Amino acid sequence: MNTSLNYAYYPGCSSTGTSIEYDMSSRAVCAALDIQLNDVPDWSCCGSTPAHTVDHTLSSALSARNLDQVASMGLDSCITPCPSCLANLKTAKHRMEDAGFRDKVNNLLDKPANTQVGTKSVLQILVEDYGVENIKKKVVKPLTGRAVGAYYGCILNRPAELMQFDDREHPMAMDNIMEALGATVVAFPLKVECCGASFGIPRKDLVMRLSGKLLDTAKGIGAMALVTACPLCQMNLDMRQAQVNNANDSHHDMPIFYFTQLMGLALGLTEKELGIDKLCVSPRTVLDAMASEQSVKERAA
Amino acid sequence: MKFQEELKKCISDVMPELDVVIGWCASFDPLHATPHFMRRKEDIDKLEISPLSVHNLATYLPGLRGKKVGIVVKGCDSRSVVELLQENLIDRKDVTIFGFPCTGVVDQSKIKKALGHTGNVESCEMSDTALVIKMDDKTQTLAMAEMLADKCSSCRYPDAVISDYFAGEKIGNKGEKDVDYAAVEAFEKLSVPERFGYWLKELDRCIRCYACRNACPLCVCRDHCAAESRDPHWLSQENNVRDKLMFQVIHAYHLAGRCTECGECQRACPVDIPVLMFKQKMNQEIREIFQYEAGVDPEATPPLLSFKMEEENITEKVW
Amino acid sequence: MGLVKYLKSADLTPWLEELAQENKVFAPRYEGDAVIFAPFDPKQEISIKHAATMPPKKTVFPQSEKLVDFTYSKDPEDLSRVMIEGKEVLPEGTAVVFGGRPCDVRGFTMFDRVYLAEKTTDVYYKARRDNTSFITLACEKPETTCFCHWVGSSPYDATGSDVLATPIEDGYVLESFSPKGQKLLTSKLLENGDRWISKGQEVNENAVESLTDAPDLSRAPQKLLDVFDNMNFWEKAAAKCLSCGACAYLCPSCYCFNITDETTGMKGTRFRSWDNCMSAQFTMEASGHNPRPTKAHRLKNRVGHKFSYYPGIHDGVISCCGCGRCIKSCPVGIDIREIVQEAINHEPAIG
Amino acid sequence: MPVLEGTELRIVGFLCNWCSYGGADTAGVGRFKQPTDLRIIRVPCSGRIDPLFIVKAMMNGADGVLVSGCHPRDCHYSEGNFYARRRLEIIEKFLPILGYEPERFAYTWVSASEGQRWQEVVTSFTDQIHKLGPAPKILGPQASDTLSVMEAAL
Amino acid sequence: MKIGVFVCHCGSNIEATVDTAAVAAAARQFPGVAFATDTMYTCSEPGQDEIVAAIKEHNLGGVVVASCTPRMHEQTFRRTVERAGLNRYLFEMANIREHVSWIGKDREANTNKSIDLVRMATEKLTHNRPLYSKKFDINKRVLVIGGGVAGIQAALDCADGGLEVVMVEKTSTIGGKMAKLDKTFPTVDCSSCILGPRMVDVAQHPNITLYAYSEIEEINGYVGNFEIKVKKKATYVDWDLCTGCGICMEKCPSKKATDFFNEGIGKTTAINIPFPQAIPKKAKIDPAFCTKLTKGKCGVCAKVCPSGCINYEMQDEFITEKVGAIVTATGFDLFDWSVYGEYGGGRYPDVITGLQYERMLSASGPTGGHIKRPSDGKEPKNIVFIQCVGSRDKSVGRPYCTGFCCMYTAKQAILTKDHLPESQSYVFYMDIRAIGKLYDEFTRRAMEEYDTKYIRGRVSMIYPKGDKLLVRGADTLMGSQVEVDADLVVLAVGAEAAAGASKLAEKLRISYDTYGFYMEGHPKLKPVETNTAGVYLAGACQGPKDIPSSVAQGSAAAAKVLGLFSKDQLESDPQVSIVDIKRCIGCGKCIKTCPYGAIKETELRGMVKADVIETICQGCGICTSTCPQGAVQLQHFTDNQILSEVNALCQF
Repeated sequence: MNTSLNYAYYPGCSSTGTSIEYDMSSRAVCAALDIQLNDVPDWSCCGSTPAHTVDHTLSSALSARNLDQVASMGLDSCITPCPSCLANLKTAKHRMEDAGFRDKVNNLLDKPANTQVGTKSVLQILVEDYGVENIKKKVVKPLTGRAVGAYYGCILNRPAELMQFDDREHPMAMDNIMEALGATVVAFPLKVECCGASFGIPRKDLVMRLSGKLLDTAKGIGAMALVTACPLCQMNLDMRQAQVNNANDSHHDMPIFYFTQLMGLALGLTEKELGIDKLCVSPRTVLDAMASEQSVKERAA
Repeated sequence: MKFQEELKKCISDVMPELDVVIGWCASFDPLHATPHFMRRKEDIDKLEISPLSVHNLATYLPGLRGKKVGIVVKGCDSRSVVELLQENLIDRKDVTIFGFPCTGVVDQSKIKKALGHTGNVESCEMSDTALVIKMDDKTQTLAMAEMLADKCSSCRYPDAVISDYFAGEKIGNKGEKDVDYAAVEAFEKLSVPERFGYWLKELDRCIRCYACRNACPLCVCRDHCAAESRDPHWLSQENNVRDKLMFQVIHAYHLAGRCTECGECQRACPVDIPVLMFKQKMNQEIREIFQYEAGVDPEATPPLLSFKMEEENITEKVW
Repeated sequence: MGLVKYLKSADLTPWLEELAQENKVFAPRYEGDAVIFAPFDPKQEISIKHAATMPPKKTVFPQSEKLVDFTYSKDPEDLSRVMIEGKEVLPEGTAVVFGGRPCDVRGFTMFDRVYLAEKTTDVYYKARRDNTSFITLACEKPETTCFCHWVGSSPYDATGSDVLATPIEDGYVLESFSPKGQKLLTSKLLENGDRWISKGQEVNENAVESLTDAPDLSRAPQKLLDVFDNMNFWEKAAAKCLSCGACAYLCPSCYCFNITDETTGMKGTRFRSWDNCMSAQFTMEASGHNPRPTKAHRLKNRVGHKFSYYPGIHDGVISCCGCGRCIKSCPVGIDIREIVQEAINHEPAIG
Repeated sequence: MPVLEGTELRIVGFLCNWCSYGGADTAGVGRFKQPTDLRIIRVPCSGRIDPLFIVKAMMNGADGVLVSGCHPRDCHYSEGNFYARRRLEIIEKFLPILGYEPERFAYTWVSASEGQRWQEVVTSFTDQIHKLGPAPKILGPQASDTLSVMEAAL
Repeated sequence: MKIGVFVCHCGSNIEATVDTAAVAAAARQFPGVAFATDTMYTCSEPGQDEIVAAIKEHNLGGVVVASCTPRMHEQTFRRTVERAGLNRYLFEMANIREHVSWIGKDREANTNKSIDLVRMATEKLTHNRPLYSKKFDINKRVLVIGGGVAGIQAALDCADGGLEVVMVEKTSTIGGKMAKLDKTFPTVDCSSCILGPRMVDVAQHPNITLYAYSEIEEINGYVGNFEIKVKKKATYVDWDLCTGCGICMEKCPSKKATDFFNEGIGKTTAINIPFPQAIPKKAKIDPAFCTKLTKGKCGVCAKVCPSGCINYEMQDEFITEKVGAIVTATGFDLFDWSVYGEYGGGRYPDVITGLQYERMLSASGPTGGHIKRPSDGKEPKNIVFIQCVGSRDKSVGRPYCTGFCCMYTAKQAILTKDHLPESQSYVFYMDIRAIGKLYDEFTRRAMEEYDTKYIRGRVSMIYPKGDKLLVRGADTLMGSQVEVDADLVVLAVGAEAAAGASKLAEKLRISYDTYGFYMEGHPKLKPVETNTAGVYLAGACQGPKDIPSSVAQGSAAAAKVLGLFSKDQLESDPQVSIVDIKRCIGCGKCIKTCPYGAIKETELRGMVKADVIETICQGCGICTSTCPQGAVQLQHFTDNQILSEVNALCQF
C-alpha cells in the first residue's frame, strides 16, 4: 500500500454549507487512512453553476485561478469531493489547452495561470490510488446486515472523455467500496440517472419526478439506504425527500449517506466527526440495524 | 616498433602461398610512407610500420580479387576488410590478414599546420610520445598525441578485429571509449545559413579528382560511379558547387551503414576539404536509429538493406 | 634584358590593388588548409611563402568553361520545325597572375604547342593566354619533391612569364620578359631596381646550389617506348595507384579535357571541363570497349606521354615541369621520378 | 514561372502509386480543398524513392519535399515502405548538416481511402514550408555567386 | 521525339478552374512538343480519334494527356496511342483534375500548376522508351476464400465455367451468415431452402475442392501463378472416414461447449457438427471443451464412433495449392455491441443480437423455432427492436450504414407476429433505409399489416425493472420521452469487417479502408477488382451487403476470372527492372532487398552479375533505389526519368 498519498484538497463552496458533512467525513476518512490533505490556500468558487451557464471564460478563470493556487503549492494533483467542482476544474484545464482561450482567461486574471495540475475526485483516489483491497484491510466495524444502493449521479463520470473515471453507464467504484466495507450492495439500475438537481429552483416538479423515480426504484430493489458522492444528489434525495413524498404521495423514509460517511463508520470513526447528525432523513434505524447485526456476529464469534 | 620483425618473419613464412602482400614502406621524404607491394622476399626488408602508415590498404583488395593477397592492417583498416567480406566483394579464402597493435597514425595536415610547411623535411624521428623533425636547419619536436589523426584519439579497435596472423601484443579493445561526434554536433549548432554557406565555401575548391572516392575502401563501383555517368545522369561535369556538394551527399548516402570512418576520403583530398563530416553524420544517425556499427561483424546485414516491421527508434510524424 | 624594378614588400598589396583596377588579378591564398589561386582581395592575406597547393592552371585553362550557349526555337507555323542558335562564349578581360612559380608558368608553354598550333588554334585558350600576364616568383629553396632542373628548367626560369620576381630581404627584384611585362612595371610604386640586381642573382644562385644533381633523362623517350608492351613493368608501377585524377588536375602541364552538353528546357550549354587519363572513362568507347582497361595502362599513358610521346612530336621537350605536385599530393605517394628512372634503368630480361 | 511568385513555394511530392497517389485522388474526388504549391511525382512504390532524389530536388531549388507511401504492412509490394522508412528517416536527419531545416522534408503514410488525411497532410506541410519561407538556394556555379548574396542579406 | 499534348476540359470539371487553352499554349513552347491542343472530353470516342489523327498527321513519337488521374484512364489512352501505331509506353499523363481542378478554385494558380505538371510529363516522356511485354503461361485454377453465399456463387459459376476451384472456409461448414438466417427479406422464404441446395452443389461439384475448417497461411506469386499455403486446422476427426452420423454428438458427455453456429444461444457438445445441413457434414472436436484433450480422460466418442475416425493426436496440416486467380469472399462479422453501456453492455441476458434472434426463430435452431427469453425461457410479449447498433454512429467509430439492418428488423418483426400473434413489437429507428426491389413495400407491411410500432429515435437506457427491461428512449417525432416495458430486446447490430480481414489483405497485398473493408479497384468501374492483378472481391468483405448484392458480386467476380482465363497466356507488365551488365559490379545488394526473389546471381566472363527474372519482377523498384551505381533500372521509372521530372520542377 502506498503510504505517501499526499494531495491538495479543494473543498468547494457547498462543503461550507449544505454538504458540510461530506467535507467532514471526507477529511476524517482520509485522515483515518493517513492520506494527507493540504487545503488549497485562499481557494475560491470553481465557477460551477451558475457562472458556467452564463460565461465560460469567467467560469474557467475561476477554476484556473484555483488550479494555479494548487500549482503554487508545488503539488501536481488536487482532489475534491464535489463532482460539479471536479467537472468544472477539469473542463477549465481542458479549455486552457487552446491558446486563444487561454489568453482570454489570463486577461481576466492578475497573472497567467498554470493549469497543469490534474484534478480527481475523492472517490477516484480512494479507489485508484489507495485501493479497495487496502480499504478492506482497514475496516473495523463491517457494515453487515442492511442493503445499500450506490447512486453516482449524472456528472461524476461523464462526459467520459473528460472525467476519465469508471464506466460512464455502469460505474462500480462505490459499489466496490461498500462491498469492501461489508455491506450488502444491491445493484441499483439508475446509478447514473439525473436527480434533477440543476432544475432544483426553476422546475421543482421535474426534481420531484426524477428524484421520486430514483427513490421508488431504490425501494423496489430492496435498498434500505442510498450512498451518494455528490452534494446536489444528496440534497435532492435527502433534504427534499419529504417534498418528493408529498408530490408523489409516496412514503419513503430512505437515508441518503455520503459514501464517505459509511466508510467512516466502518473505519471506526464516530458519528459526530462524520456529521451523521446533519442528515435530514434519520439514518437511525438503518444504523442500529447494522450495529445489532454486528453485535450478533461478535457474540457468535 | 618491436613487433615489426616478428611481422616480417611471419610474412616471409606465408609468402610462398601468396601472389602479393601489401604493407607500407618509406616514401619520397622522411615524413611520408607509401603502400608497399611485396612479391619477393627481398621486398619484405623494406616493410616499415610506423605512425606514418596512414593508408588504408583494404582499398586495393577488390581490385585484386581472384589473386591470393596478404594484407597488413591497422585496427581501422581491418574493419574495411570486414565490410568487403560482408558484401562478398572479396573471398575470405584468398585473403591473408596480418594484424598488429596500432598505436595510431599521424594526420599530415596537422603536422603541416604545426610546421607551416613540410616541403623540406630532412629527417623525422618518431617515439610513442613525440615526432622530432629536422627541416630548414631547424629541429622541431611535436607531441605525437597532438599530431595523431582524430580517428585514433577515439579509437576503439587498435588491434585488427579480424586477422590470420597477429604480430606483437594486443592492446585490447578500448571498449569504454565511444565514438566522438563532438565535431559534428558543434557544426550542427551553427545557424542554417552558416551551415549552408560553409559547404559552398569548402567545396568551391574541389577539383573533382575523386581521390576521396577512389581512396575509399568501400567505393566499390569505381569505374561505374554515378558521378561520371550520363545514365543515370545525376551530375553535370560543370565546375559548380551544386554538383560537387551533391556528389558528397551521394558518397555519404551510399556509405550509410557501411562506412567505418577510416578517414581516407578526407586524407586523400589534395585540397584538404573536410568531407569526412558527411559520413560521420550518417554514421551517427545509423548508430542512434539502428544501434549498428559497420565493420565489426562480417555476417551482419547493413541497416539500409534490411528492416523491422516495428522500428523502435523511428517515430513517425503525426499530422 | 628587360626592365628591372624594385618593390618594397610593404608596397606589394598596394601594387596588386593598382593592377586590379584594369585587370582581374589572381594571387595565391589560403582556402581552408589549401593554398589556391583566387581573385585578389586586399582584405585577405595572400600566401606566397611556399608553392601553392594548386598551380594557377585554371586562370588560363578553367576547370570548366562554357564554349557555346545554345537555344532552341520553334517555327510557330510548324512546331515540329525546331531551329537551334548557338552563341560562342569567348572569355573577355585581361588578367594578371601573381605568385606562380617558374614551373607553374612554364607549364603553359606545354599547352601552347598544342592549343596555339596555327592550323588548330584553340580560340578559347588563345583568348585567355593572350589576355593573361604572369608575375612569377623565383624559388628561394626547392622542396624535396621539386625536380624542375631534371626537365630543363630552374628555380628562376622565366619561360612563359612576363615578369620574374625574385624575393630579397624586405622586397622583390622585378624583371620583365615581355612587352606585357614591361607594361606591368610602369607603376609609381616601383623604383628602379638596378642596384638590387646582384642581390637577386645571389638568391637565384643559392636556390640552384641547393638542388641535388639531376639524372640524365635524354634516354627516357626511347626507354619508355621499350617498356610500352611490358605490362608487368607497368602493373608493378601502378600497383598502388588509385586511378584518381589528383595528379593530372594539379599538374601545370596536363591539358586534357572533356566536352559535355547540359540542356534545360529550350536552353543549353556546351561545357569543356578538365579530364584526366587516369580515369577509366577517359578512353571508354561508345561500344563499351576500353583500350586502356586497367590503371596500369592509364599510368603508362600519363608517364609515357609526358616523357616520351610529347617530346617525340614537340622537338624533345618533356611535358613535365617538375613541380612535384603529383608526388606530394598523390594520396598514395606515387613518385613519377622513380617510374621514369626505373624505365630508364630497366634492362629487358635476356631471351 | 515555376511557382506563382509571392504566393507559392516550390514543394515536390513523391507518392507511391497504390496508396498515396490514390489517396490524393480520393481527396480530389471528395473535392477536399488543398494549397496549390505541391507538385506530385508518381512512383510505383515508396521503396523506389532514392533519398537522393530528395536532396537533388532541394539543391535544385525546392523549398520542401513531401514523401508519402502505403501504411506499414500495407505496401502493395509488401516490403517497399519498410525499406523506404529507414532510408527516408536517415536522409531527414541528414539534411540539417547541409544547411536545410529538417522540417523542409517530411515523409508519411496515406492510404488510398484516406482523402481526408491527405488533405490534412498537404495543408499542414504546406503551412510548415510557408512558415519557414524559401529554402536557401545555390545561385551559381561558384560559391561566391551565392555567398555574396547571402552576406548582402545579412 | 515529337510530342503531342492534349489538355482535357473534362466538360467543366477541369475547364471551370483551369484555363486549358492557356495550358496547351504553354505546352507548345516545351521542348519536343510538336502539337498541343485542348479538347472537351479526351477520353470520349471523338477525343481519342483526335489523338489518333494527330499522331498520324504530325507523326508524333509520344503523347501527353492532361486530364484525370492515370489510375482512371492511363490504360484507355495507352490503347489509343497503340491504335495509332505507337508503343503504349510512349505515353504520359498529367493529373490536372483530381490533383488540380478539384482541389482548389484559384484559376490562375491551377492553370500555372497544370502547366508545371504538363512540363513534367513531357520531360519524362522524352526519356520514355518503347517497352514490350512477355507472354507467360497461367494456371487456370481459382482460389475462393470464404464459403458464404458470395463465395459459393463465385465458386459454382467458375466451376460451371469449367475452371478448377479451390474453396477455403475458416469454419467447419460453408454457408456463412446466410446459413444462420431463418427467413430472408423481402420474400420471407426459407433461407436454408435456397442456400442448402447450392451448398450441396459445392460439395458434389467435380471441379470444386473444398477445404473446410482451414485458413490461408501464405500467398506467394503473381497473377496467373499464385502459390497458396493452406492450413487445415486439426479437427481430431478423420474426415475421410467420418460419415456425419452424429452418434458422437449424442454420447459426448461435455455439453458445455460454446455453440458458435447458434451465436451462443444455448450450448453444444465438445465434438459437434454445427447444424444438420452442414457441408461438409463432418464432426470436429472443440479442444477447449473436450475433456480428453484437456484432462486426458473420457474418449467416449472414440469408443462409440462406428467408423473409428476419432484421432486425438491430429495436428494442423499444411497443403500447397497452385492457382491463377483468387476470389476473396470473407464476408463480415457483427460489431461488438457490448460497448453500448446504455443497452446494458451485455449484462442483461434478454438483450440479444438480431442474429441470435434469427437462430431462435429458426426451426432448426436451439429453441426449435420457439421464441424464448434467454433468462427464464418465458415467451416474450413486448419485443423491442433497436436499429443502428454499431451503424451510423461516430461515437463508436462506425459512421457508415450497414444497409441491411432496417430490412431484417422489419422481417423479424413480421416473423415475431407469426410466431407469437399476441406479441407487440416496437422498433426504435433513425431512418428507414429500404432501397431495393419490394423493400419499402416490405417495411410498410411490417408497420401496417403487422402493426409493429416504429418509433423514430434512439434508446438512451435499458434497465431491469422486476423481470422486465425498461427501455427508455426519445420519440423525436412526438418530441417526447418514451418508455417501454420490454420482455425481450433485439439489437439490429451492424456489420464490420471480418476479424483478421487486414491480416489477409496483407497476404493478398490488397488495400483496405479505415474500417477494414477491402478496397475495390475503382468505386465505379472496377467494383470487384483490386489493386493486385488476379485478386477479386465478392460479397461483404468489400462492404456490408445483403444477399442479392453479395450473390451478384460473386457472379461478377466469377465472370472476371473466366475472362482472365479466356487466354492461355498472360502478358507480363514490361515495367520491370533490367540490369545494365556493363555497370553491375555484382555486390548483390539488389538480390538482398528484392521482396520477390526476382533477382538472381549469374556469371559473365568470370564476373558475378545480377539478373532479373522478368516474369517474377513486380516492378516495385526497390532494387533501383538500392543499387549505388544505378546499374539496375526499373523500366518506365528509371533514375533519369524521375530526375527529368525533378529537374522539370526544380530548375534552381
